[in-house]
Amino acid sequence: MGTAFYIAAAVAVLSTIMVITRYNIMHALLYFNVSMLSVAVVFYLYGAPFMAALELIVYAGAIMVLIIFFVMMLNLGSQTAGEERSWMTPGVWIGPSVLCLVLLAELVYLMVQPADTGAEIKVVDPKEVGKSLFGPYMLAVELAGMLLMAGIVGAYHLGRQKKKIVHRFLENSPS
Amino acid sequence: MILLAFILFPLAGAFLAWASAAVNATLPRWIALLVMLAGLVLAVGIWVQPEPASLAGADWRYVYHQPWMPRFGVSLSLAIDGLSLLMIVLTFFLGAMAVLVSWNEIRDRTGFYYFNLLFVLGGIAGVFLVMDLFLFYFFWEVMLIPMYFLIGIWGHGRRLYASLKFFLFTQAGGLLMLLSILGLYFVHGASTGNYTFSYAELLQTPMEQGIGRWLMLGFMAAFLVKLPAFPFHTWLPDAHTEAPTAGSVILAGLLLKTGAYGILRFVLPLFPEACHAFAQVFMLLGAIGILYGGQLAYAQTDFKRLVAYTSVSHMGFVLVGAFAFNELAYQGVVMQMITHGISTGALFMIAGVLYERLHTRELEKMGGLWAALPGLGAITMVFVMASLGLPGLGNFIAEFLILAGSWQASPWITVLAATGLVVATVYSLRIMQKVFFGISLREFRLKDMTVREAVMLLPLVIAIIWLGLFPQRVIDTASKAAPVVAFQYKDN
Amino acid sequence: MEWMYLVPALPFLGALILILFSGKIGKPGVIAVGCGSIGLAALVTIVAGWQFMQSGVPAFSQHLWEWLRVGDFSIGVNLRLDALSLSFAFVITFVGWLIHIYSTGYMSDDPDFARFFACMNLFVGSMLMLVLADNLLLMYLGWEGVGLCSYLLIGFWYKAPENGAAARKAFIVTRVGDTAMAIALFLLVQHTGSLQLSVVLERAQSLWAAGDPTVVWIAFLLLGGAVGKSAQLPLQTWLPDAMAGPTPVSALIHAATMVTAGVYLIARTNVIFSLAPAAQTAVAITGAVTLLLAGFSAWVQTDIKRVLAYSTISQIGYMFLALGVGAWSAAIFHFITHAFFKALLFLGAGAVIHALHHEQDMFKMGGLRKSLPGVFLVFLIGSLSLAAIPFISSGWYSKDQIIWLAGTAAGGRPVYAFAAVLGAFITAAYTTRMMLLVFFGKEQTHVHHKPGPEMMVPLYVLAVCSTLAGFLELPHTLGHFTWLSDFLQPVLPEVVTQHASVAAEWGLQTITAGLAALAIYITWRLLNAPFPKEAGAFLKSGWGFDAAYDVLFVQPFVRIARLNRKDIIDNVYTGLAAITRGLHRMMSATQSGIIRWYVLGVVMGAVLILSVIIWRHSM
Amino acid sequence: MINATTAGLVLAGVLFTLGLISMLIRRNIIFMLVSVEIMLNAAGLAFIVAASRWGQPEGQVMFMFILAMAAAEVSVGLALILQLYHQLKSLDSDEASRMRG
Repeated sequence: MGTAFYIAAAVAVLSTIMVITRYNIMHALLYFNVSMLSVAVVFYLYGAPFMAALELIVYAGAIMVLIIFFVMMLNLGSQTAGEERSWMTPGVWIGPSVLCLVLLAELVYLMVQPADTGAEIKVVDPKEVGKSLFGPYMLAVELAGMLLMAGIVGAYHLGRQKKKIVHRFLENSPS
Repeated sequence: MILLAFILFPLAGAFLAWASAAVNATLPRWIALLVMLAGLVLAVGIWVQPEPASLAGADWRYVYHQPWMPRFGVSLSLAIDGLSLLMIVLTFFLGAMAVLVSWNEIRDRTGFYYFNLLFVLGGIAGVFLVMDLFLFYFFWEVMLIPMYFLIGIWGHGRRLYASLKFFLFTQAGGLLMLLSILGLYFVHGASTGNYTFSYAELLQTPMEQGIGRWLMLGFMAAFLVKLPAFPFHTWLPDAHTEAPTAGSVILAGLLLKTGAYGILRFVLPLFPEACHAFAQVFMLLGAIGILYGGQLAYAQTDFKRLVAYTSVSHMGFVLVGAFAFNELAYQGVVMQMITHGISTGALFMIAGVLYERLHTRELEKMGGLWAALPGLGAITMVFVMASLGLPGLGNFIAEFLILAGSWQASPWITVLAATGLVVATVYSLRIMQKVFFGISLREFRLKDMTVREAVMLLPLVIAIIWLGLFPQRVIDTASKAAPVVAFQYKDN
Repeated sequence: MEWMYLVPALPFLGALILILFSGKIGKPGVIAVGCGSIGLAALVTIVAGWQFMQSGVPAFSQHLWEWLRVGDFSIGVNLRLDALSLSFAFVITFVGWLIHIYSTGYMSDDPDFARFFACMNLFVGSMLMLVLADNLLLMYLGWEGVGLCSYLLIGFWYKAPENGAAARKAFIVTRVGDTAMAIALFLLVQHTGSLQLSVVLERAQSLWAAGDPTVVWIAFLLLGGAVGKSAQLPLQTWLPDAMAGPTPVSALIHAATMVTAGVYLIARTNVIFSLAPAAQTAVAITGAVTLLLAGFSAWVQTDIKRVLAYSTISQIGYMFLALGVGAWSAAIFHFITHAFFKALLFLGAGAVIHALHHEQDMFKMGGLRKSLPGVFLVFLIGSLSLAAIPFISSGWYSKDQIIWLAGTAAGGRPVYAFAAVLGAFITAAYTTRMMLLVFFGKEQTHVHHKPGPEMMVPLYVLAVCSTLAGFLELPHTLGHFTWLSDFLQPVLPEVVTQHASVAAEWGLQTITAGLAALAIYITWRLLNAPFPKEAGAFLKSGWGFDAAYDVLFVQPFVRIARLNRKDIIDNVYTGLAAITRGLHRMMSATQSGIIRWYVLGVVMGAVLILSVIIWRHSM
Repeated sequence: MINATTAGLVLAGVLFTLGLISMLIRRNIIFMLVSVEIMLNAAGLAFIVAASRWGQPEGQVMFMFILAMAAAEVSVGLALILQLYHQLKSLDSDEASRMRG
């Protein structure tokens, strides 16, 4: 494994740790973006350049930006930081952390166990991916499309705010 | 047809009473009383009638048979013999008393109350008459649910707790019995190819020893709970204490008897081998119940609770006698079923009468009532003495026959059970002392018995004395229904 | 004799009328019904007895109706008149009638006059049922019936809790004995298939050899019933407390009739006891020990009725001793004389108590010789009988016979005779003490009202009877007149004596009389001598039996009852319910709605599953 | 030296665990949403690693599905959070533990 992987991995882990320890949500989200970028590097190193690109575009680009705009819209940044700080006492986080670390230890133990030797990184062509997407996984793609459609409709429906809250000047209107 | 009338009278009367409440709130009680008296007249009519000569050799006096679901071997099959007849007479007799007891006690929702009362009685009559195990289970449940309402709606303080406990206990036992009924159905069907619930055909079911024992225990689970026998008795004090007076009378006088009846009618003839195998165990349970119930009765301070525990004690005798397998004990068991129904029912009525006057059931708050209520005191004395088994009253005949019979089966258990007579003396006399004797806490200005109370208590006094002096009539009636199969069974 | 059923029926009828119509007939009506029915019963008894004696048949029985029949086992409501039951029935009706008459005076102020007579009549009826029954089950009916009446009458003044306690004690203690007797009946049913007396006794002789374990068991269990009813060791403790009842009750039930039911039972079943020598010896020993223990207790009592109660226990001890040695008719003889003189003493004591406004403590009496001369006279006659003063008292004839036969009868032993003589000495001592304390010395309580004729006439009649009754039997030394034992011959076997001689009997009589005189002298001299306090208290409490039973039986039962008031078995079921409820609460606590808990659950599940996988993997 | 597949999977495991920890210790709903994203991302990484181990396209296909799902989830999730925020005036997830309108 190359140095590049280790650097990217270290950046990913560190930035994720920063994500989960920040009180200010904006900081956390920015760290999460960093984490995502370094994961994209890892993808690239594992012979999946197209996926790395998607990671950047969709995850780091679209999804994160959506959340960031959402937070900015509600204007939460510094306002909830104090609240977050008061919730985050050692009593709260030590127990779950230990439990999760046990889980991690078990996972790692199992991953290391088989000692698989003959493994080299094989590059998978995006073309292959495309072929199988629209070949055997056609149905799944269509389902994913429906999922996204449902997401859009759902988001629209749920996100539609009552008029009297948003448009205060229309409060007295009959509708 | 006459047999169907015994079941349909109360059931039809139940709906009629419910509907009539809309017209007048006092109408349901008259309907209920009339229905009960009509049934009583009918039943006594059959009883006093000499047995038809043509039936002299047959087991059943009347039989009614109508196929219902032939595909599953279920039929509407009713039959009456001496044992059933006695139980039916008792049912309608105590049923009439129960109506009289509730005359003024129940003031709200009278229509629904008498509906439930009559429905319970109809279910009980059904249990005593049906000769089809499927229907038997049906009526077993029919009498359970209205009783649940009677306790749960018109009961005293902890009525919900008591009614739920009653329901859970009996239901648990009943479900085990259902399993056994189905087991018997399939065992019989598998060995003979004839799948039927008919009692007469199931009688000669060949079965393996192990299966027979398990099926018997399933039946016994229901009957022991209902009886109630020693470790399963704890629902009874709560149910008795919290139930309205009529509910207690029916519980003690009739519902408990269905357990005893079930043992005599179903368990002994169907599973003679298994009964002999477990006889000692059940007799011991009965004897323990006698002593344990007596001890608890002595410890109580609530009148109805005390009487409830005496029921546990007295029904222990039934268990001892039923598994002694001889005619003496069998006749004693039948007598005990009747006399306990009368004497304990009467004690509950007296508790109700006292409650109407004093608004308490606490023995500690009574005392010295003889001066105020001499008539009631004398009647109470009769039933207290019946409860401790004074000769000349019916209970003595029952207990003597049971013990004399069980002595031949198991002397040591009989000695244990006979010790119960001493314990019975201890707790029975305590009732008199606490209620009627001793110092009165305040000047009671109470009315002695009203006419209605005299009308409902005096027949019971006469009945218990009649049973004590002239029991032969009952013995003759019951003798043919004895489960002879179980008596004659011999271990190989 | 055809009217024999009237003997028990009349008192029952009287009781029924008194219960149902007590409010309507008024006091004169109550007296008429109460005394009249018993008087008629006495009359019928005498007539029937006369006819019976004329007829010469050994036994006459009357079938009323079939009580119960199950298979081959059949019991009828049958009455049986023979010499034994006639003797008892005569005493019961006659003495009962006198006591009824007496009671009209004694109870005249009581508001519950009618209830008293109803219970008394019920008692007389039950007692007659007991002695006239021709089968053991009917006898058991009477046996329990008299127990009930005893309970009702001891607790007659129900307002005082201690009276109720005494009444319940009497019922419960005798019930212990009754249960033993019931078990004896079960054994008899099992082995002889019947409870008819004639059948049972006949079959017993063919079924069992002497000393057969079964028959010994039966005899011991019957003895259990007898000691309960007759207040013998070890069930004697109820009788002294039973004195809580009105005095006529004590006279009738707890002196003359009911307490001798045990004697009747053993005499009735003498065949069984003859077949069981061990049980018969036990009867004798019970009697001997009881008569001594009760005699000593009587010696230190302060309550006049308790003196008489212990004296009754002691005298019945004599009867048991007689039965135990095989002197059956001697026991019956003593029963008859005792019924007269003890009823006389109780009624006399009642007259004194009545006159002194319900004062029962002898130390608060005294000097009543002058103020109540009539009572003094009859009480003296009774006391002479009790103390067995030779020649002039009936008690001497009967007791002397027992003392003599205790040593010489078939089952007799010198030690029994010694105990009987010692008992006679104590009897004389406590009788003298009672007489001196009550009627002599200085007057301490003023006499309120003197007893009227309705009380005095029965006393005089009883006084005459308790003098004359002794002449039914005369000892060898005085002409050997044996009318009573001849009369009882068909029922009770003749007494077999061994190495007996008239000279020895003379000697024994002299010794007894001398000891009685000595006892009177000593008591007179040492009346107020100090007595060791602890010993006195111990004797007064009846040798600590009450305390022992309290610790052994009553306290444990009450303690268990107190501990187990809520039914521990119920805890199993409520425990089951509590476990279910607890599980429910635990389960529903996990459904908190807080997502993090759910995630935590998922994590824990994952950890668990992976642990299992790893564990399996490393195996 | 540890081989590539193992290294990648361990990295995925670490990231997943971190997301899980965050999920467990946060009460802010937006943080929880982010934690879910972290875990989804880690899962995607595992798929990519597996795809490169076997040289098969299926792993990457799965990643694309995950991506689509994450996008839908975030859009719906944010809309829900918006509603909750208006209802409860708070982002505390514990506030939403009762099923009350």
